[in-house]
Amino acid sequence: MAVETNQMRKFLNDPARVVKESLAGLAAAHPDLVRYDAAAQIIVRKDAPRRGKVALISGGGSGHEPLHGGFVGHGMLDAACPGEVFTSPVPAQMLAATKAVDGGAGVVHIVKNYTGDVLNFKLAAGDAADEGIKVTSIVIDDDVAVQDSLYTAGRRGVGATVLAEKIAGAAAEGGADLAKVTDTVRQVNERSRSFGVALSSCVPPASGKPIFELPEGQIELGIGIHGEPGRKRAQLASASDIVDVMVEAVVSDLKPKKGAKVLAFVNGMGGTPLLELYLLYAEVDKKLRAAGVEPVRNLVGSYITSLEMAGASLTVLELDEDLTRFWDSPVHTPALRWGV
Amino acid sequence: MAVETNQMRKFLNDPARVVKESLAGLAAAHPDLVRYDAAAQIIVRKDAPRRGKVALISGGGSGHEPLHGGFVGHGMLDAACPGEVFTSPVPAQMLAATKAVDGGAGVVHIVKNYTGDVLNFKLAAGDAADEGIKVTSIVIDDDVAVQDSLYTAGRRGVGATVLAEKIAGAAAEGGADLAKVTDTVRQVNERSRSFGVALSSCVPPASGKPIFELPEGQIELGIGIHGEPGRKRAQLASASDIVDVMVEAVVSDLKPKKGAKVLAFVNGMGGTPLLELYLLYAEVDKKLRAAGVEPVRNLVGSYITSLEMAGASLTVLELDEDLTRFWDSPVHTPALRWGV
Amino acid sequence: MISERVMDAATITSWMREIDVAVRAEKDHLVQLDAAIGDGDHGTNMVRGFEAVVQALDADGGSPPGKLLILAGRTLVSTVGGASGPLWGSALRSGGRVLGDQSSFEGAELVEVLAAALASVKDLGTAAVGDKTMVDALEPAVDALRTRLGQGASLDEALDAAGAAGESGMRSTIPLQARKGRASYLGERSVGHQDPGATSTALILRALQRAARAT
Amino acid sequence: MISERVMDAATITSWMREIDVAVRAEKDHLVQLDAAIGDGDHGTNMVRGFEAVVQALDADGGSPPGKLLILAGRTLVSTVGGASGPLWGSALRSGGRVLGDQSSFEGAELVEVLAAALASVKDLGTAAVGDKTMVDALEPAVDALRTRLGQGASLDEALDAAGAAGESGMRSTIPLQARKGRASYLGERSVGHQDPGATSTALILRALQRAARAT
Ligand SMILES: Nc1ncnc2c1ncn2[C@@H]1O[C@H](COP(=O)(O)OP(=O)(O)O)[C@@H](O)[C@H]1O
Ligand SMILES: Nc1ncnc2c1ncn2[C@@H]1O[C@H](COP(=O)(O)OP(=O)(O)O)[C@@H](O)[C@H]1O
Ligand SMILES: [Mg+2]
Ligand SMILES: [Mg+2]
Ligand SMILES: [Mg+2]
Ligand SMILES: [Mg+2]
Repeated sequence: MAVETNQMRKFLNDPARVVKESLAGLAAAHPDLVRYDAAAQIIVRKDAPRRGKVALISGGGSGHEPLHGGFVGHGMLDAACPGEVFTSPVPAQMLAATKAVDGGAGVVHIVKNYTGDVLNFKLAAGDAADEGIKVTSIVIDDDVAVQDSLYTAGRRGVGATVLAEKIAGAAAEGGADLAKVTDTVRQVNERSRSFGVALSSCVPPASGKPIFELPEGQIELGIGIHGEPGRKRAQLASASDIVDVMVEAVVSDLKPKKGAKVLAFVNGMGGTPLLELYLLYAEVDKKLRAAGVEPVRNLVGSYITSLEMAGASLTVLELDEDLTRFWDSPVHTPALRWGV
Repeated sequence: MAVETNQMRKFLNDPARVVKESLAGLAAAHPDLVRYDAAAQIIVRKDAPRRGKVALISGGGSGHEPLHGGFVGHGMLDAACPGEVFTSPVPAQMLAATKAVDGGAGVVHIVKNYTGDVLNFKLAAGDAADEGIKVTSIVIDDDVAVQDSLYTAGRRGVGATVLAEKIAGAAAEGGADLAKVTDTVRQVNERSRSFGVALSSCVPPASGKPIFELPEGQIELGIGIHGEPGRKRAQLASASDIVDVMVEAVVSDLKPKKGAKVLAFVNGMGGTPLLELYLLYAEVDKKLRAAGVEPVRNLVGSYITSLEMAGASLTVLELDEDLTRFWDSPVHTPALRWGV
Repeated sequence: MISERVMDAATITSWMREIDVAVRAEKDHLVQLDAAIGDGDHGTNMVRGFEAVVQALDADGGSPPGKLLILAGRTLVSTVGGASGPLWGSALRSGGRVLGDQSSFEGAELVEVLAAALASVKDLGTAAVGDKTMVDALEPAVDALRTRLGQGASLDEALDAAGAAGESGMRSTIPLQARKGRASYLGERSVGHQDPGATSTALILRALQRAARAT
Repeated sequence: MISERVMDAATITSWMREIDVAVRAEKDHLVQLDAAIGDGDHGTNMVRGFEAVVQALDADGGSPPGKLLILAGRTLVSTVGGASGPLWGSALRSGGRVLGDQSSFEGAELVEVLAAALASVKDLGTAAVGDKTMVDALEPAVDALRTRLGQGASLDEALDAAGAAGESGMRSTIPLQARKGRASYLGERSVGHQDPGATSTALILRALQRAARAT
């Protein structure tokens, strides 16, 4: 029963069909929440379009699950456009998604800041405008590991994407208009900072090889979410020391108000057990308090991943009353659910 | 910032303190749901004991997170007793948990069928009886990979544990008495079967070495949840072929009624990305229907794991009206939440 | 002037076929280059795109060369994704627009086609020479083609010079620190690696030379 | 009879210390054996348990040997977990009960202690010789001790025979297919591996010989 193509510790049939088959499974598991438009390769909220509601869509390369397909549903995204693994989707997907969810109140594109995502969403927004749909686009760029936007493609969009989708999704569900929803995405992005580390790379199904090799006892600091190496490699340290680096990187850039209430998001990259993520959270909670901010909300789990990469990221969002209320609002998606 | 002890692609401070530090993190992240009794090393539902409510506790080795600590809360467990990684807890933990949650209506011990768990829970039940607490114990043994209980320690307890905790937890929350809650656990166990496969082993923090080495292109069939090798090793096949094996193993043993409504639980072992789990679910859904049963409920995700093992298991539970209603009832725990 | 060889729809089709063959042959190499400083998909992206382009052109019933370029560009945009999809897609569309409906074109017009393609890449991606992108291969190639044709070289000679300029531009990316695209996230760690997009661009330029020679 | 050497609380303390040293020295080996057919924690479990036993005995203020064994057993139960914790814990507790409050004991009573320990393991674990467990080492050792003492051997000679019988019982597990414990899940794949629990049992028996000799 061996197949030639499957020599890489992965459950798949044909590397070229991994994304499509997985999306079909997502829809089969959650028919009450989403439908899968296979021709357009998009995941659409079951009851879309909702007349008068501002719609949110996002998308990007696959391999970051549950992002984005797992966040389609009540109180979060109206559609997701998944590209091939680690490859941004094409404008046709975004246009199809935009048209599928537009309820007349406009559509917000949540775009992670990667050249591919930005360019493809830009072309799609142009196409959508040609069809008379009001579209706004917000680029998420919360990753403090990428320092200087003059000499780089700018900060990557990472953990804040999840928070923006949840929080702006709640605003939209609550009836906010296009300007308000757009501004909510922008606010979440502006008030969030992230930093990621990796203990291994990962194997994209198409190539079947790890993107890089990280010897045991080493850590990549300042990684993104594409299994790529980070800003620098160092000796693997204790969880406490690693969290020191993460908290310092995030807090020194965010510069939260003294005593600020924050949401602390400890995210797993896919191959890190929950046992370790909660151990990291214990350190994060302690060190954020020591840094003078108060984690009043948190999210711990693997929500924006790099396939089976071993690693974790910290995202800190400085909350205010509105953002807290939107965070607490009901959400019902395959991957995030409360209040319903 | 390197530490001598940390050479194994894991976030930790001291291998001997991994479990304790992780439990502290769980409690720090979910203070509204649980508290951590560090002296007894148990996770207890925040509002325990609840007068007049039958209480449920479970426990076992750590490394299976979110099981069991992540399932403590409204509508599920009242306490969890986590042992060291892959080592069953000691009777003192179970006794402390039993005393902490007893609301006078009795306590159900949900025990996975491993010699260590069974023996330690047996001693604990004796101790609890000595203290005048009504305790019933149900041993979960749903793993069809272990065939013959005359020549083995009997079937292992795997995926059905999660379902039993949820479903019996709902019964208890709804006011069922000790006999009814106990019987609900027993029913879930009797109507469930599981089968697991692995594409890699995992590294327990205490030893720092993989339990076994599985070359790429090979698969272990019939694994449990302790990173151990399975019943046999084979050439890695397509996801479709692997699911054929899983569905056949489970269905031929469960022998569900023609047209039976079932709950299909596709569980990740910790190191398998959601992308692949949903791809597996697509196959499972298709093949269960072809086998003449109807998956009317499902659960897809990493809920009973082996640290960062790459692998997956399938659990099928033949539902009836009661079990379906209990499954649908509200639950609010760190890892499973709906309806609240 | 010997450079006044005439190109037409068949040249475009043959160019796209040559690219398809070339990126397929170099797929693993492109993946490897992209794995070192990007995300390891550039080879797969280019193969997926040009496979679709060849299919689209095969299905086309006799459009003029400009329209074929536009069709190729649209196909890239709708199948590749990533950074390279919209960049090369827009490039070919812009290049195609230069030719309008004319059924054939000569060297001087080819310069305009490639110049428009380059302008489109720079406009969309805001990269300049030295940023360690495909622009480092494309811009010197366009310059070389224009210069050599202006000096009276044959089309083949000029395209050979363009190919060589593209390859040397490609190699010039090795010591550079990336300022655009994914590689820029690596900061100094991007130094010492050849840019995958510049590498595929060099392949695309050599494919053009072969296609024009075969016309 | 030379076997009438007298043992006391110091013998028990020294036995536990000897076990602590032995399982610490063999920890990695025990982990390796358990990784092959179990879950790789047996070495860690034994070390954690006997470290705690030694600490508990150190803190004890002059209890008689039987009470020390009970304390040791209770400590194992409350620190080890796994299968080996309750099994060895109950074993030592049952063994200790045989000695009641007496302050010293002789060879014949040691046989009863070990026989009670064995009975407790078999009762709790329902394993018989041949199931590939610690019983395969413990049962022949108890038999050998009883037999040799009955034949008039010295305590040291008899304990040496018990140690040898434990070791040969340990080796006898290699060709067996496990029918108890985790290794039984492996079915035929358990064949060809030495049982970790039988291996630590052999260590425990040799530790007893050293402790008794030192008395
Ligand atoms: N802003 C840009 N301008 C021009 N070329 C770019 C730009 N960003 C990236 N590139 C080119 O794209 C190449 C990467 O393409 P590809 O791997 O297909 O897309 P992605 O980076 O989205 O995975 C880079 O090697 C570089 O040559
Ligand atoms: N039912 C049983 N009866 C006797 N000994 C057993 C039984 N089950 C397991 N054992 C012994 O326990 C040993 C394993 O102990 P250990 O690794 O500490 O616990 P666990 O199997 O829970 O991880 C086995 O090698 C075997 O000798
Ligand atoms: Mg990419
Ligand atoms: Mg164990
Ligand atoms: Mg790339
Ligand atoms: Mg063990």
